[in-house]
Amino acid sequence: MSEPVLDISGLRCERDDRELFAGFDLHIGPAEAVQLRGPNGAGKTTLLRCIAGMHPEYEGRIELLGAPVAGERLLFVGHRPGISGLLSAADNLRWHLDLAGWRGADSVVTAALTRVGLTGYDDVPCQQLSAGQQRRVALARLALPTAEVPLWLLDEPFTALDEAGLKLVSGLMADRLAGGGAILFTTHQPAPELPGLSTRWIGAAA
Amino acid sequence: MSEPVLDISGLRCERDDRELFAGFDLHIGPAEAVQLRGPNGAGKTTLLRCIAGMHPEYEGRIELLGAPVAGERLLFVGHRPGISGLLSAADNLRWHLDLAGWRGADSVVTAALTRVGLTGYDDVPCQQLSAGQQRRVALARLALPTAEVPLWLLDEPFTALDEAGLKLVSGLMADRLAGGGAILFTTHQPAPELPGLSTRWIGAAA
Amino acid sequence: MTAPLASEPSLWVLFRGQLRRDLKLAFGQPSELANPLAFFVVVITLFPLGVSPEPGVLSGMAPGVLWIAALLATLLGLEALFRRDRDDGTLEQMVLRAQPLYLPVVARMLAHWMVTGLPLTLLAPLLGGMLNLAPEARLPLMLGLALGTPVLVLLGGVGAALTVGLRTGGVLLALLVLPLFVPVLILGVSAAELASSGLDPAGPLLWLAAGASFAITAVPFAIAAALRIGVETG
Amino acid sequence: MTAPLASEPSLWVLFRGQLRRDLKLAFGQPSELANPLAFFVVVITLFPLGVSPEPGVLSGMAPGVLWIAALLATLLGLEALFRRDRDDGTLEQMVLRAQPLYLPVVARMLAHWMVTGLPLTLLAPLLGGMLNLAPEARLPLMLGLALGTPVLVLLGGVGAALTVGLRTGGVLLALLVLPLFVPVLILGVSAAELASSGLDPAGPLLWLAAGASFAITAVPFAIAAALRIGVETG
Amino acid sequence: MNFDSFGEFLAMGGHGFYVWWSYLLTAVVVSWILVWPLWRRRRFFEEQRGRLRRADALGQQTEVESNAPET
Amino acid sequence: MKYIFDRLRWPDGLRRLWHRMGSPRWFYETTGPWVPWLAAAAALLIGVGTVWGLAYAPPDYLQGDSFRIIYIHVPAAYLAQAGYILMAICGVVLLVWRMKLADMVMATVAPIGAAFTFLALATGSIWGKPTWGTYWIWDARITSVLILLFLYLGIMGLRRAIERPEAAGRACAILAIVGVINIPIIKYSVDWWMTLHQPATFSVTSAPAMPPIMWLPLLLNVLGFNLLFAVSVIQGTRTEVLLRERRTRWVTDLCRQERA
Ligand code: HEM
Ligand SMILES: Nc1ncnc2c1ncn2[C@@H]1O[C@H](COP(=O)(O)OP(=O)(O)OP(=O)(O)O)[C@@H](O)[C@H]1O
Ligand SMILES: Nc1ncnc2c1ncn2[C@@H]1O[C@H](COP(=O)(O)OP(=O)(O)OP(=O)(O)O)[C@@H](O)[C@H]1O
Ligand SMILES: [Mg+2]
Ligand SMILES: [Mg+2]
Repeated sequence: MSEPVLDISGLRCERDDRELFAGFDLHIGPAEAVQLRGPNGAGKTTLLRCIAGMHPEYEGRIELLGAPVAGERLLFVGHRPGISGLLSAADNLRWHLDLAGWRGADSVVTAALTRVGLTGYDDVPCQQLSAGQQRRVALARLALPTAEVPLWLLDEPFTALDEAGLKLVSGLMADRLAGGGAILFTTHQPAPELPGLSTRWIGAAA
Repeated sequence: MSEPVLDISGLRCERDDRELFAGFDLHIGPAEAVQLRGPNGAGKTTLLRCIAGMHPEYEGRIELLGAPVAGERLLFVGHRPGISGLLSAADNLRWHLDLAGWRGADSVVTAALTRVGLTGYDDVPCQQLSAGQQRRVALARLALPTAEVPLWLLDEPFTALDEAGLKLVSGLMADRLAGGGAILFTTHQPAPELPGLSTRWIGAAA
Repeated sequence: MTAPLASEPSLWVLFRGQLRRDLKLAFGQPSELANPLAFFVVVITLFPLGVSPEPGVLSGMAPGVLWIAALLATLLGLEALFRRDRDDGTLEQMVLRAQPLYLPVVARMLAHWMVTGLPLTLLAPLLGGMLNLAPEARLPLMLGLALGTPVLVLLGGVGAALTVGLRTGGVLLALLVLPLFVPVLILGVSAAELASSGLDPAGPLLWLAAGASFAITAVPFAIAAALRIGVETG
Repeated sequence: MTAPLASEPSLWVLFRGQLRRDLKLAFGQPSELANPLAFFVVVITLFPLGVSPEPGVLSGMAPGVLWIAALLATLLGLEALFRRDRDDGTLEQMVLRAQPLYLPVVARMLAHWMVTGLPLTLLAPLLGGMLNLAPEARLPLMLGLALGTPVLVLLGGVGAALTVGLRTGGVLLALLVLPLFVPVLILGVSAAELASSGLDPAGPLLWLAAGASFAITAVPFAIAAALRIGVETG
Repeated sequence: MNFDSFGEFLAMGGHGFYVWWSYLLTAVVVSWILVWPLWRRRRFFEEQRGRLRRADALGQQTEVESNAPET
Repeated sequence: MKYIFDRLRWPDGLRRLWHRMGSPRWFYETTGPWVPWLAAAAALLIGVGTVWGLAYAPPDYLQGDSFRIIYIHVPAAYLAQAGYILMAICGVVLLVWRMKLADMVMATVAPIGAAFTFLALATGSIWGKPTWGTYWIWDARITSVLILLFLYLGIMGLRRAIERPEAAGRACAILAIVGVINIPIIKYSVDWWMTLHQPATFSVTSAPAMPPIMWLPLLLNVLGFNLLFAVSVIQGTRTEVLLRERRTRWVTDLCRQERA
């Protein structure tokens, strides 16, 4: 087995005096995708946030490519879209590029919006898009050049997407896997077909 | 055919100079459920909001039991949960009862939370619940006595729910149908088994 | 005493439910009741610091300062007054289900007043004392605040409801609302000033009372109408 | 000139991107540039109405009034400063990805200053004129505002970041932040008053300059640390 | 002794009101400061006792962080 | 700062002590026996000082007997400031070394310091009535103590408002540090500003040089109140330790012992 991208061992986390998981191990190698499954409230989101460094109250070891996790080396799409409803899709994506300090042309924004099937919607304030369209804007980040990081953490990415949207997004995920990235994602829906996909259950007793 | 609960004819609606639907007819009788389907941005949410009276810019006729639609005679659960994250589940539901001017004991709140599998979570601020648990709180409204209205409008109710949650909610829907109510709902996931369920497509070309 | 659902919905339950909810949101714990009180003392402190600590100067400014503190407190919470409810969809539910919408609107405004106008009115003697307000002006000032702050809150509510769905929150809202506040400010200040020069403050106070009763009955309708529009947009 | 991704991320792009975004959010249309200006004129009008319209009294109060208006304007937008970003998840992304977080924080504060401190500074001569401010005090007042308002915005930012995830927003925030504003208020006012009594205002202005340079370098770190905490809670 | 009689001591040369008010206030605040942590501590033990009793009654091991770090 | 601290060559014993001090359990067990002794000493000092001050010290030649308020006013005013500084130091320790104990001390000091600040204000303004003829005046020192009270209230409010104790601790630490930088600035700016307007009439600083019979009880009371403060903080922190560590074995065992 090649060196894992994400390496978690002995992770333990509790919330409100309830233990969510303990002794949790997970190793994801390059070009591997893991679907995290478990009932509502099992701790899937909490686990992703621990990995992303946004939930520091855990015990155990989390390493990304052998080093402590740094926000710039992963891409996190959470329950909250990370998209401002007052700005247009293009402005939102442009800002995501800027955040990574990315010097480059605006054309990649248009390209990303096209990849998620939003051609022509780039200058509408996101507030005025439908739920699925908003979700697509959030996921268009996966098609930006700044998404070429070792690890993607996607928390229920398929919410509100129709079948076409689901295909587009799983296509983006497959591309990333082909590029050697690792993906950890959650969904309650049937997972799409992806190469190197495995399933991991968490806290089966909610 | 019995007198329809919801009676829509010749409905036409546009947004941003784009026609979403036109000449749209829909009749839902008592104990009937209709799943509204269509790609992202087709106008499903817009249609539900037209019916609920929250999108007045349409042409055509919408009647509820032969009269113009009044908010108290329907139950609308939208993309936005209608639940305040700062209050506990019990407080939120209590408020929903109060809104309908319902005089009665608090025990129905506990009962409703139990029906959606949230026993013991009633005094946690909803902010501190997982995404699926929050969705369950929003849907616990379906189990309140004030939900006994002729029509339910549910916009993607199954979002974020696990399989158990999906069963609980479809159970609530089946109960309402058995009680003679009508349900119009949207979902991109496979619909649950319901008696008297039919599917209706909208704006197939997004 | 579980009433059957078919019974007439209770208006009192509707009003009380909304008020209870809003107060819970404003004061999670009883200890938070102290926050608005402390806030007013801090605001008052700015004036001796900014303008002049001399008792003579302060006592002349006192009514104006207290009233400006009232405007400020009303303005501060205004943007959040309906915005959060809109964002989480509870405003939608309120507009849909409350019958009449008038009642929860009144309850919401009452709750906002209990965080802003009420504590200020109660603190007015203390704050007046700190600012060397003439003793005979205390009662008229308190009465003026008691009558005028509800009007401020209601007028502010109209502004908040009108801008609930808009991007430009804070500044635009303040700009809409401040000019409406001016008459209240003038009447309230003049009541206190008349009293401190030994004259009868009844005139402006009566005007304030008239304004307050009109505002309480009429303005919630305007707020309700504005909220309906705000919900439609989204 | 599409740079390869492997190239060093550009700090300038990070800063400029955040600033551009925040200005877009503050001013959707250029016409909205007028709002903050109008706001200050309205606020300043309240004081002659509330306190005293006599030129003599006003001219003494003028620096204090302008400074209190500055505090008020800073406070008003504070609650929304990070709240909306937290609610829609963009704050999360900023904390995760911005490297260093310091830069977008500075950009955000700069944008807020451009809506509050900057217009006030530019308007100060006009507003001072309306309040009969002594002509020789105008320049020191403007300089004081130019140096002091950034400090207000930064200190306010700490409060806003600390309370970003909390229920009790407005009042607690004001309570946290107002005491910290006191030195700025005092120094700013005294510069103008020294000048209007014919003395040299350099002392307080130098202190303000020192404070501003310290605040600009150090306070964004505190804001960034507070934002990290705010994001964690979610 | 600076005062001739107890009455004079109470009067404090006409300033009795102020002096005694200050000392009374201090006594109240100081005792609150001292009593509050003790009261909280007692309530804590009572709560924990209740919890432990409940846990024992259920015949369960109380949840204990086995590997809680000591620092 | 932590970097420098860690690189310095501390004697081994000191280093070990520092690490042990980070342990709440160590604190709880070590300080337990101190409390009665400290409390007794505080009671003795305050008792002697107060009785002396109230009954035996001669009246002030200007203010008469009202000056006897000084024996509580000055210790309270002093502790009000010391408490805030202690809180800020704890804040630094918490942020730099992540020492949980520092957070517990910080949480305990806030209400106690606020109480002393309130006392200083209350006794001062009561004292003001006979000396200045008014309860309240916008004098420099008074104003800065009032602002100090708000800094305390802000920190307490913030801690209450944040649910997670971890996050609350760090947030309060940030605020305390920002505040403590401001305290001298506030103090000096207010001092300088208010005295610009208010020449010496109301100056609190020009206390007449007191004879020893007047300042000795003051000294006793200052020392006594310091010990009282210490007792209160230690007790409070011990309770805080129990509350926060309630799920660890040693606290559970302690509860079982209490029960027996
Ligand atoms: C609300 C009103 C007052 C407040 C907030 C206040 C505050 C203070 C403060 C902060 C100190 C300094 C303690 C230290 O050095 O650490 C102090 C000391 C003192 N105060 Fe007050 N004070 C007030 C009223 C008064 C009044 C009315 C008097 C009597 C005329 C007075 C007499 C003194 C004296 C004699 C000292 C000790 C001398 C010194 O350290 O400078 N204070 N007070
Ligand atoms: N902000 C919070 N504060 C405190 N507790 C929380 C918070 N968020 C979640 N929890 C608790 O942590 C547990 C796990 O939540 P989490 O969001 O990780 O679940 P999840 O597996 O993602 O569930 P879902 O499928 O519903 O998204 C839940 O029991 C919830 O009550
Ligand atoms: N607030 C709004 N203002 C203006 N246009 C809007 C607004 N909301 C939606 N639209 C537009 O109306 C169209 C229909 O949106 P709607 O939300 O009804 O779609 P939907 O069928 O519910 O899609 P989804 O499956 O993504 O939820 C979309 O093209 C969208 O751009
Ligand atoms: Mg989740
Ligand atoms: Mg939709």
